[in-house]
Amino acid sequence: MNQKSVAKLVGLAVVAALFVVACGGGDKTASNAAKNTTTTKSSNAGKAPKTGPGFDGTTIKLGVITPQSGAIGKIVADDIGTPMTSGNQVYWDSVNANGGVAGKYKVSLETADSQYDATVGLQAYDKIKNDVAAMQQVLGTQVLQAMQPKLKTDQISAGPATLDAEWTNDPNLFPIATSYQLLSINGIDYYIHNGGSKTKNICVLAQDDAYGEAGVQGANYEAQKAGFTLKTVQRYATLTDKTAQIQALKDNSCDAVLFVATLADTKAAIQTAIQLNYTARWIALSPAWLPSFVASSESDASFKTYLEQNMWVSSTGVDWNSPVPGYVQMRAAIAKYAPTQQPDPYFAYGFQQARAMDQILEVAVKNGDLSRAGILNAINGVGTLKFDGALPDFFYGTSVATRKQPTPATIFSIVAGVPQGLKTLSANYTSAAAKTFKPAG
Amino acid sequence: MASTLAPPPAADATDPPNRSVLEARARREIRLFPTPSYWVGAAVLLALYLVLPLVLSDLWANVLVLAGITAIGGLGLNLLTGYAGQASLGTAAFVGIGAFTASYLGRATDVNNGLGQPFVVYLIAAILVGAAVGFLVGLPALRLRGSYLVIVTLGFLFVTTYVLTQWKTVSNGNLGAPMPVGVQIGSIDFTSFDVFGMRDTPLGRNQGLFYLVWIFVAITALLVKNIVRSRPGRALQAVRDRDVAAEIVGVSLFRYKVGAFVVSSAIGAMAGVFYGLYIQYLTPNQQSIGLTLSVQFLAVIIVGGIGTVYGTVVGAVIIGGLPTIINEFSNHIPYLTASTVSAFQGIVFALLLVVTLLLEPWGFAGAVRRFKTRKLRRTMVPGSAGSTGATTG
Amino acid sequence: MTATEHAFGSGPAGTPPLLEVSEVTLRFGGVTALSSVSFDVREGELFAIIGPNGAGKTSIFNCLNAVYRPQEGHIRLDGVDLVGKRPSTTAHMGVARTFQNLALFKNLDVIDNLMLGRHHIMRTGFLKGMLWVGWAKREEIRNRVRCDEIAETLGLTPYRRVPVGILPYGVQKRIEIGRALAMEPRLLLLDEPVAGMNLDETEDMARAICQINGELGVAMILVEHDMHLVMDIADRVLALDFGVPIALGPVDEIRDDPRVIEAYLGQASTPGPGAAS
Amino acid sequence: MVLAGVGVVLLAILVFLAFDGPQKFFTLFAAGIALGAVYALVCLGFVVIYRATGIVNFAQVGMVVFGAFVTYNAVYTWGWNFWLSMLFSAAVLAVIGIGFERFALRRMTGKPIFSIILLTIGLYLLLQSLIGAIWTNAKDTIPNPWIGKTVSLGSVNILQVDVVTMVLGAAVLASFFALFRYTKVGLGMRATAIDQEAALAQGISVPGIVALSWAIAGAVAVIAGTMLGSGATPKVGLGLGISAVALQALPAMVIGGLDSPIGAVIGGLVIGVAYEMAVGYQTQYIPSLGTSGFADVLPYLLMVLVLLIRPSGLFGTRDVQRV
Repeated sequence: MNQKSVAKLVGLAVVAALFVVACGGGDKTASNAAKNTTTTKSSNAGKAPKTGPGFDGTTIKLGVITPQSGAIGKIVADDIGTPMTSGNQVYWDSVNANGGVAGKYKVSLETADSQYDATVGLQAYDKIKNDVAAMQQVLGTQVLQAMQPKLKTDQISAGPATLDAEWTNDPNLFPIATSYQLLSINGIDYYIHNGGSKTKNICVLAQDDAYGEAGVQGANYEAQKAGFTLKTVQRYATLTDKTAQIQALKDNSCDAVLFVATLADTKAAIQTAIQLNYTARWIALSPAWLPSFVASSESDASFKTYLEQNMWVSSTGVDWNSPVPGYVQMRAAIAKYAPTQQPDPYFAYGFQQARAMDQILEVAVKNGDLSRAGILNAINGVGTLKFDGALPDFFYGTSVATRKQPTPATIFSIVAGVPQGLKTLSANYTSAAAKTFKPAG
Repeated sequence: MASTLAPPPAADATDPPNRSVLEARARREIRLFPTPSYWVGAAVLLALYLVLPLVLSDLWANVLVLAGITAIGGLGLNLLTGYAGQASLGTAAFVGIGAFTASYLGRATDVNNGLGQPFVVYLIAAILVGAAVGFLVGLPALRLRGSYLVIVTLGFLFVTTYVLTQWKTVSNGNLGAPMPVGVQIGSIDFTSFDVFGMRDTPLGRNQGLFYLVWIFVAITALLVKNIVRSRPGRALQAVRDRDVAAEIVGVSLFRYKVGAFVVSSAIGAMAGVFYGLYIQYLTPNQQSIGLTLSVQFLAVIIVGGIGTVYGTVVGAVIIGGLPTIINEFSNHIPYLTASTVSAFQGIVFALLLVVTLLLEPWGFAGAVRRFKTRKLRRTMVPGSAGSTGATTG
Repeated sequence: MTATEHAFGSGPAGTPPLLEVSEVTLRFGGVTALSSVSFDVREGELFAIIGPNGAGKTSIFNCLNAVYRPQEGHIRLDGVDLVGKRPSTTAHMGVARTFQNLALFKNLDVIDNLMLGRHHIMRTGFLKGMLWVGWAKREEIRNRVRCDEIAETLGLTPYRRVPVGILPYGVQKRIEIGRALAMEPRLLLLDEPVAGMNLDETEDMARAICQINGELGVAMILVEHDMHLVMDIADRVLALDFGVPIALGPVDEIRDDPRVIEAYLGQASTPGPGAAS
Repeated sequence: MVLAGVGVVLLAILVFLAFDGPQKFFTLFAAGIALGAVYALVCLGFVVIYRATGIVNFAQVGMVVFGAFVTYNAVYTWGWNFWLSMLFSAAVLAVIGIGFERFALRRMTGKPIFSIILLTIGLYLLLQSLIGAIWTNAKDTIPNPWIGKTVSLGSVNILQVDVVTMVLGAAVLASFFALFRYTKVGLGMRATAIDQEAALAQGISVPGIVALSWAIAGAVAVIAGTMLGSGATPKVGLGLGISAVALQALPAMVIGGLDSPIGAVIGGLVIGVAYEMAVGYQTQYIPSLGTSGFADVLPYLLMVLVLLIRPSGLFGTRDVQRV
């Protein structure tokens, strides 16, 4: 190849490049989103809602970013992600059977695998974002944190599948349930007024990460408001030996332990307590609980007994067989669309999360705008998210500033044989401290 | 072999080596683009660089941005491992160090006590911090070889995540820290790149980052290439091939082993800055900046080619693109369900690594070089058929 | 042999020696590898060290290169003690070496191996190298030309860009000499340069050694099994036996020294041309 | 000398802590020994391969996890007896080990050491990914005879499964000793470890020895993996937590000396005890080091300390540098 033809080729390439620049490809959705914002205000009710990515005028497509596979992702998927997504799906199946949102717009879910990894999660997001109007579910704190700036840019709303209090402050997110901090506050407070007292030794055993911090923050707040000091706060790195921490709890004669763990560590912690002959009132936050701990036949008998005798779970919601309308509806939907579904707290969460999305979409339809910006606006028009007793109602008001996190937690005891292994001790329990708690900005 | 040492000048039939002829040849040989085909290649790459972000979907732009970041870090690691022969599992640590330095300096002052500095400042700072830490890590390398060094760098990786987690001012501890948001150089905002007003709407963040990251891939590749084609690069390779002999010809092991760590760590930290910009929020733990990430970098240089510059970039694109390709085509691969995709990706990744090491230990570039050497040997060295191949060793 | 006369002429008695080794003792654990070895090498001299296997010849080279650190004694090059220095420093001070079993950088091509010989002469570091244009490029070209000249002298030009690992043994030997020459040494250490060579090759190599010594005036220490070669070209000889110096002096004296003869007859192989090491 | 000093200081710290609160101390000490036994078992597998080939074999980590799952499969899915399952798994992993050697590692002779190490990392990742593809729905523990059972030693309770681990660790060490000392094969293995070429010259079948070493490493990996999967301390159960524990054993191996079986066991115990002590006392005495995580890096810090004093570890053979 001689010099002349090389020069020709280079020239051609550059010309081609400039041509494409002028014609434009790339991120069309950003431009659509931008255009949509400008026209949102002029829309009015009654007419067909404005379309946008993920809404073609008949079907609303929602995204689910959840682990489906991966080294850690698989475990999270099996125990949490899969039942939660199934909860989303069963809810929408029942709504679609009645015509869909506002009786006419069917909803479909598009799931992308995050492998419980922020990098993969971002790619999952980029993969489906152009197809969806909003994110029904984003699971995993690190995955969601990496996604937050993009949600803002793309004007996409998302349902967080973790209970960090900070989600309340993000206008793109619509949390639905009591935060970890409040679960801690209420859990300890319930103990003080039911069997324990302020003079007992109250301690914390927490995972050393963001979730653990949230639990400890709540415990500190409750201690300050109720007027006692935490005897000791023990932390552990996930999947490490907990002998030293449990021994410390024992040495401090802790009567009650707020247990801020995930289900990966619950068994090891309790087995260590049994090994060290240590008995206390364990108040576990909901992520530490898995129904199969007491359901499966091969589980270790001493472990089961210990849980039944010593553990409470501070969570939200009610007994699986509760007569509240929210659960009646859920059980009916399960019977119809997922008859094999076992009672599962994460399924219930996913079901209610879809219910919240439904309420937001209804508002969007009423506003005549099912574009992303329209859905984002609808969050502020929903007023209060209502769950018919399945969860405490969540006051949203007109902006993130007016959102008020629900304060009640439900305290369960553990009973093998009942659905989810959970039996309500006190439904929707709210402590004095919980009413004044404000999540840090 | 015939007469070895310079025979008497009169007996020499050919012309004596003429200085200017030799000089011209030297000039030709050390050129970056010695033949026209290299220029064509460069032009094609330039065209691709300009065009790709305009036509790529967000997903593929994302994948290529990440591949570019891996290429930068991989270039640094290749200098250390491929050229200087010092195996390290610590690359992810430098990515973390770079990312958090950038975060602390670059995030806004009202976000976790950030310092709100511009891109150029936090980029340079991260490079300097990476170089300084690299110096400290390089010191033990003077005494440790092979397996020991691998384990010590693994330990360094764990220590780094620990220190970062404890240093709450910088990393915000367990909660993690947001990375700097905007990237502005002069008046160009790479997160919303408007191609000099030629489009009615600016490009997306992924596409903007593509332009930013890949220009740095090119700069890094050029700098690394310059190092390896000049005196320090030869010294590094000498250390790799025979360290005691290298020392005897005058190569200071201290300067070059530690130097390799310094340069490679600085480049790793630079990759970290871009990783931060890409991921936007980072928590200092094993999951985000751990062994998996380090192995990823090693895989890039193995698959692309140990001890080559362009191979590293090719390797980064292969390793970066493969999972997404598998994911995109997972519907067409029988027996592959949503829950086994990542296991399948893992198997393909591991097999790629193992098979490359077994069949083509010098990776993609090795295959290319093997082809070239075969030609070379045929023309240059008759009678050396029994000797070992150039690409083994 | 003209080289012999030349070498004698260039080292007038009275001037201080280039290299002065005094009372060097080297031990590994309980084994004494060198015991009180003393000798000196004058400017331009061709000095040889002989002795049976395990006599400690290579150990001396390793001490001169600061690879080993003798427990006792001094090694002075131009009055500067080499004991305790880094090996790379000895290169800077003008010591070059070829190895008994070859120590080339086999993944690099011939020119790069020669260029490594010029490492201590060149100045481009990481930063200048990174920037390339200007200084680094000029230095590179300048030294490359010099290496090409050396390659030409040694008949290595056809293999310039071939990785040395795939080249035949004899060529590799020459590359090693070329690398040592590229270092522009004042003292060249040759460790069995003709080991494994046939008669023709040996003669070529001998001619080369004399030429380097004679025309370039480089002082040399030659460690060699081939007694004929040593006797032909060396100026003075040190004979070692199990680390102990047994004789030191001009070739003629050593040839007839009874202790040397005994040490050599003590071992099975008779020294002679072409004796394999 | 320096090493003895460090040892005395560490011992003094232990004695001080023992008097500070005996109950806590001995509980932690017992946990540390239990943890150490697991590390020791993992390290013994590393050591066998290091002696035969001179590389740190990361594939061992994968073999440990994979071995646990194979045992699980036999016990849970096929309902086999626990010991029989473990034996079966040991056979499977021995075959995998020999396969790795025959089809992968053997082809790498003479390649740069980092390439070989990277190959073993590749094999580790391969095994780990295979687990994800094969056992998509595994339980969290291998059913075993000791679930929830403890034995009391004074006031200290020890899990029975930990006792079994310690006994198995001791048994493996003893059989290594017997093998190396009293059998011809063992003699060959020792010769190979010292100098492969010389061993070859003596008529020892080095390839055979290397293959055998891989088989042994596979079998030892199964013991480590199975006990971890059965809930031995640190109670990670059956899952990828096992590979995290196995990786944690690397510093123990360096501390003991890469080629010394007794070093592996002592290194393992040192790291195990140091780990538990760090978790138990660091937040109390040196709170500035953070709420957790220090214990995880302590093994590596100890390792660097030992390397500074003795570059070949406590019991390792010194590496001779050649020109």
